[in-house]
Amino acid sequence: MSAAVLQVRNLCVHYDTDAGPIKAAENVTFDLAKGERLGLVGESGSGKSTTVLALLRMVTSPGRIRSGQVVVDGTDLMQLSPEQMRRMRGSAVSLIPQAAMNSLNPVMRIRDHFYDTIRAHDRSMDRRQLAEHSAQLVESVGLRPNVLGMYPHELSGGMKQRVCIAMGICLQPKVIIADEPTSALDVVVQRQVMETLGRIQRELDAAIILVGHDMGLMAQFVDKLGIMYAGRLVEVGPVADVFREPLHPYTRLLINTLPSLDVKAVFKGIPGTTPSLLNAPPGCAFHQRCPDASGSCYESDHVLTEVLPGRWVACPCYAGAAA
Amino acid sequence: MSSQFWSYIRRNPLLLVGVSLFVLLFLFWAIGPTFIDVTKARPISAMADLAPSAEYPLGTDSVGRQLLPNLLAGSLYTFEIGLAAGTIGLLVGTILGFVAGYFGGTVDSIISTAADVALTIPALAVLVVIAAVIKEGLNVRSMALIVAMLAWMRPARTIRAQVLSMRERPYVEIARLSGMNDFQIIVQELLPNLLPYLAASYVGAVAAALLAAIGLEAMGLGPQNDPTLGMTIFWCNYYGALLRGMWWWWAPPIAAILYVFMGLFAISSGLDELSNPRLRRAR
Amino acid sequence: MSLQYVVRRVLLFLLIIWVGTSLIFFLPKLAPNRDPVAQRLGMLAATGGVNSDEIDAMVEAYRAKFGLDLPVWRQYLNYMGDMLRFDFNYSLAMYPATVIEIIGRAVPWSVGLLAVSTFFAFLLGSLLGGLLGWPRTPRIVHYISTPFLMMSSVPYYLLGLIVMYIFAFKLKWLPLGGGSQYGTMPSLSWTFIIDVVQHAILPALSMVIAGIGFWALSMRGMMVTTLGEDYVMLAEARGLSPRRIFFRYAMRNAILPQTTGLALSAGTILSGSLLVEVIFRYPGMGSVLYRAITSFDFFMIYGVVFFVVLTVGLATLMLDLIYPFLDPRIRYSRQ
Amino acid sequence: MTTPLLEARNVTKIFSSRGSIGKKGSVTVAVNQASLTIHADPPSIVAIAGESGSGKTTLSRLLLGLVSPTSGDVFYRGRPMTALKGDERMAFRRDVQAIFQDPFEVYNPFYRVDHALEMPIKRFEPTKSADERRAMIEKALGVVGLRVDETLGRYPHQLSGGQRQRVMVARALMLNPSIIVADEPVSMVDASLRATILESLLNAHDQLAIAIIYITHDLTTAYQVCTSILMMYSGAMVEVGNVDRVIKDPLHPYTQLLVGSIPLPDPTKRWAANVRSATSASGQHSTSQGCSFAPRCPHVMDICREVTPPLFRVNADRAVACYLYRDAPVVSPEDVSALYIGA
Repeated sequence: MSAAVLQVRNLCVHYDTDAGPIKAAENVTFDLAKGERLGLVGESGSGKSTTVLALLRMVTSPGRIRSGQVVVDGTDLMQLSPEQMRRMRGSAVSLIPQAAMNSLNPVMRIRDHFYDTIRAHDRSMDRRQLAEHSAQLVESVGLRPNVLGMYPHELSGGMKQRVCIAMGICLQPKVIIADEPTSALDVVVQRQVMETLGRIQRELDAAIILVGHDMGLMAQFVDKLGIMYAGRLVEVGPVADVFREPLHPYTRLLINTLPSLDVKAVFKGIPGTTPSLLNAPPGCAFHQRCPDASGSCYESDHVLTEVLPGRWVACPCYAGAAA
Repeated sequence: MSSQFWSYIRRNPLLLVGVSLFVLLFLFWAIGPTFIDVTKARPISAMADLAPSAEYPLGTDSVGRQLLPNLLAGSLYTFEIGLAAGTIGLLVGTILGFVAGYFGGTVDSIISTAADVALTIPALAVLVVIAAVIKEGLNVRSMALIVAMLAWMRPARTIRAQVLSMRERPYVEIARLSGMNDFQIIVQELLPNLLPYLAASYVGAVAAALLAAIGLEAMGLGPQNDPTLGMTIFWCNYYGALLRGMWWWWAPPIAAILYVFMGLFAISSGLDELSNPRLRRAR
Repeated sequence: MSLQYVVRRVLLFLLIIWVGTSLIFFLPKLAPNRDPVAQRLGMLAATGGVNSDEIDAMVEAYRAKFGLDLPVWRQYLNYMGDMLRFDFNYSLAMYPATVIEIIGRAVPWSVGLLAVSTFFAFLLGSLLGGLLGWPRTPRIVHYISTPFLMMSSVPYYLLGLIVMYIFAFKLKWLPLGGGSQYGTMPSLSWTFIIDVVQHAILPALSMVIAGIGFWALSMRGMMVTTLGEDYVMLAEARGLSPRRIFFRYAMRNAILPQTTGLALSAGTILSGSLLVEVIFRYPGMGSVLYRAITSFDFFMIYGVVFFVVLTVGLATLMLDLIYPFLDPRIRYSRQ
Repeated sequence: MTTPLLEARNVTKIFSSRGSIGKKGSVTVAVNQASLTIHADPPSIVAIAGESGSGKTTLSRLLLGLVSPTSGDVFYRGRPMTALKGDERMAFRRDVQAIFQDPFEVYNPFYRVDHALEMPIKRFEPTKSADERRAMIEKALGVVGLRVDETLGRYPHQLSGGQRQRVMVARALMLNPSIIVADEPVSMVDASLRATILESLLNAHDQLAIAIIYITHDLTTAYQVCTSILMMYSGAMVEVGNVDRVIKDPLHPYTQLLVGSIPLPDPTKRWAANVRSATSASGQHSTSQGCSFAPRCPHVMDICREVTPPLFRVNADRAVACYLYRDAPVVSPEDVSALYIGA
């Protein structure tokens, strides 16, 4: 595999509460190659949003990044000063947000959002250059340049999301984090926005992390899939392989729950509920709901291990294969 | 429940401070009259213009009122006016707010516009007209009624806005599907959630009523024969107490008013935290 | 900004003026002892004095317009006609000066004091509130601002008495009251301007100190809400500097509801400033009103009240018409 | 034929925000001339599908009597909803129940979850004692697979989203209604917990003979749960019929677009890059005349912009409101239900 543009190692984020720390993300580890599309999927409380914030070093009190490395193109973000980190945001790692409805300042024209973003990193452009560059950007996401003169409330949800995509790529970032970019959109618009995002990402050859809960969207878009459960990454692998032959019991059950247009009136859920991340019991976080749980699952947490080429899983069922 | 209450109070010291200030004040009013002869608050109860002494702990004013009894009676009268006016204002405002917010339509338009207009016209201006006409007949009770007439708008506005946002909540629809009628929905579903807002509005209404009452009195438009705090300030101004260096005359009523307002401020800040769902949910 | 918006706002303004003026007419009618104005006029006529002929003429004119033999609606029409022409009759206490003359002299003082102190209170208060709601603000600012926040609940004029005692009576740094040195004539000379400013400092100070806390409190609340918005989070993710986020994204948006608050509080602020004027014997409408009340000068009281309603009505109208320029969501809504 | 349980006849709902002082009013046609019939015997199980703004939620609220139509009528067991008073109205309220989208907002945050379950019994069966109420509640919770000790006595925020929604299902079932209107019941529930909720809805239909209206934007779950489907676009019904036929072989250009945009959870069946049959809805508003999909439609004809298409009966169990099928006979609103009853 080519050199990873993003390496995340043992990222731990805790939220301090009176009752003790909430381990929102525990030992999150993965690599991302140039131009690769990673899907980070999980249900509510799985730690995917916390991970996104941690990658941008934007976790706020009472949360804090306890340990770990986030290496972008050889630079460990955790070692940077606040000002250096600010310069990395948007230029090395950019974010395409979840709620595009409210992600733009309602009292600023679209144009000024672009100018602000560019000027925060590069003061060399004059107004004309800024205007030209911004116009190119909005055209690249399929909008007309007159959008630049509008205010956010004059745009539809899909148009706002395109503006956010254009803004996310205006500094040609190496890694784009798209946090449920289409969760507020209808399926038709969702498809169009995702196709735009995919095209742009290919043109830039940037790596992308698509965060979400919609397995359908993941199947349509990503190359590699990471499954999160209770703050841990439990399985990572090529998307086709994961869907065809899920390794972790949670992944297997999750894929079983997905409705399809092939079978009717058969419903398979996962019994039980997600464990509390506060004072979590020892052992694998999934052991209470796992049909295959055995001895060691009740005692110690499992580390994400490569059990087959390119396929990582945190489950002892495959411990033998790793050896 | 009570242990929850105490743990909450400990986390919200402002509320505790405010409540304690008022407990002390109530004690002063309750126990004060056994040591202090309130009738001595009338003019010519003593020599005029005396500085504080053992006999007259807060001195006397230019017409011979003893100022300690004056303070005791005055603070009580003033607070009575504020409390009565605030209560009436909140009651009327809450009912109007609920009606406007819940039923909407024309009723809402009328009530909202009336509140907006009444809020824009300075209360003091209207009160001045009323009070000037019936100046001789003013006493503590009529004062409270006059002030109450213009204390309903802010509660009406806040409650209306709250009801408006709550009316569309799914739990109200569930209540309707559960066979509840409008009255039951208002009382059982909406009102409990508004309690923190009502409490905060109450404090605000009392403070606003006090402010209006004291303001009117400072202009001389108050009970001419009752030594309320505002009237005392009027007399200070009238007799030039400040320029004559009679600090014992003007300082105590100011201190008393500051005390009451600080207490109300502390309580309302505390309640603010209570009614802010973001802070409450964090628990 | 749609024409409809302007029309509606102007209609609201007219409604306010109409309601305010009508209240001045009808409220005294509710008084138990018939017409206090007529009583007062009768008293003046009885005492006579230098101008007894003119006073008799005035009483006659009043009776012709508002006599009890006239039906109320006629009296009301006469009254509204007078008000629309700004004809508030003579001052009963300072005859033969007319009410409008006296008010005309007082208005500039009041408006000057009110505008300057409200401007500074709003500006400084909003800035302080913004800082208090901003997580990066050093703790020291919180400690320093606490007294201001507590002072927000205190009536202006009480602060006025306190600052007057300290700075004018004890320390003698500034004049005790009035609008300018006694006996000076208004002119555009530096000495006069400095004199006026010196006299205005204490009344303005008492209004600004209390005002800062008030605006800071509401701004802090708005700031916390604004900082929770997605666009602030995204601004940080876009790599914007904290300074830029503070001013362009947080303050800029939190100030909008503050402006609405300013319009809503205009009446309270004006009432407070009238009382401050009384305390400082400042030659504005507050002092005029105070003198009118103590001397039962009813025409004067009604005239001042009318002007107070007019001032507040105009101020809110102006703020409402400016608001769309601050908030594009209103400016461009559904064109 | 028996009297239908619920019937909407040519209902239109227009929302006009009457401008208060300083605000301009606006007009939205949420539901446009929609007709729909639901039978209790045999109980219907129908999906109303569409995107946001299609009017599906407003239609459901019309059927629940939570809003009243601007024109047209809604009938409950043959009686116009507006005529229901007193006991009749209470009977209707009990008989027609609902489950809403947001499983948190349906709870009054002031009360424990018990309140949501006790309140309807107190209102509908005031003679029941506290013990009898408790027994009813416990039974209903058991039906949806919830443990009493894990549910009762808690505040809504102490339960998980899935638990909260199951309590709402229990609440609806407890009242023995003839119909449950489920408005996006699983769209805010985690994937792993959706199955239980959909399953209990389907069980209610199969075993308790409760009619179901399933309102959703998600065609895959509509396909799984229901036998018939009503597709809505911009307040109007565009395609009606058997769910297998509508989804496997969509006829209306809009349905085709929607089905083609479903992100299937199968990496081997990715969106075909070239099938882009319609332009995006870039904010243009539908005109009052003609088919509201015309501005986006790849097959648009002149007539589409002029006259609103009626439903054409393409075959025994399907009707489409599109002039591409104008050779087929027109279905009158009263006959629409025949397309999806007993199918």
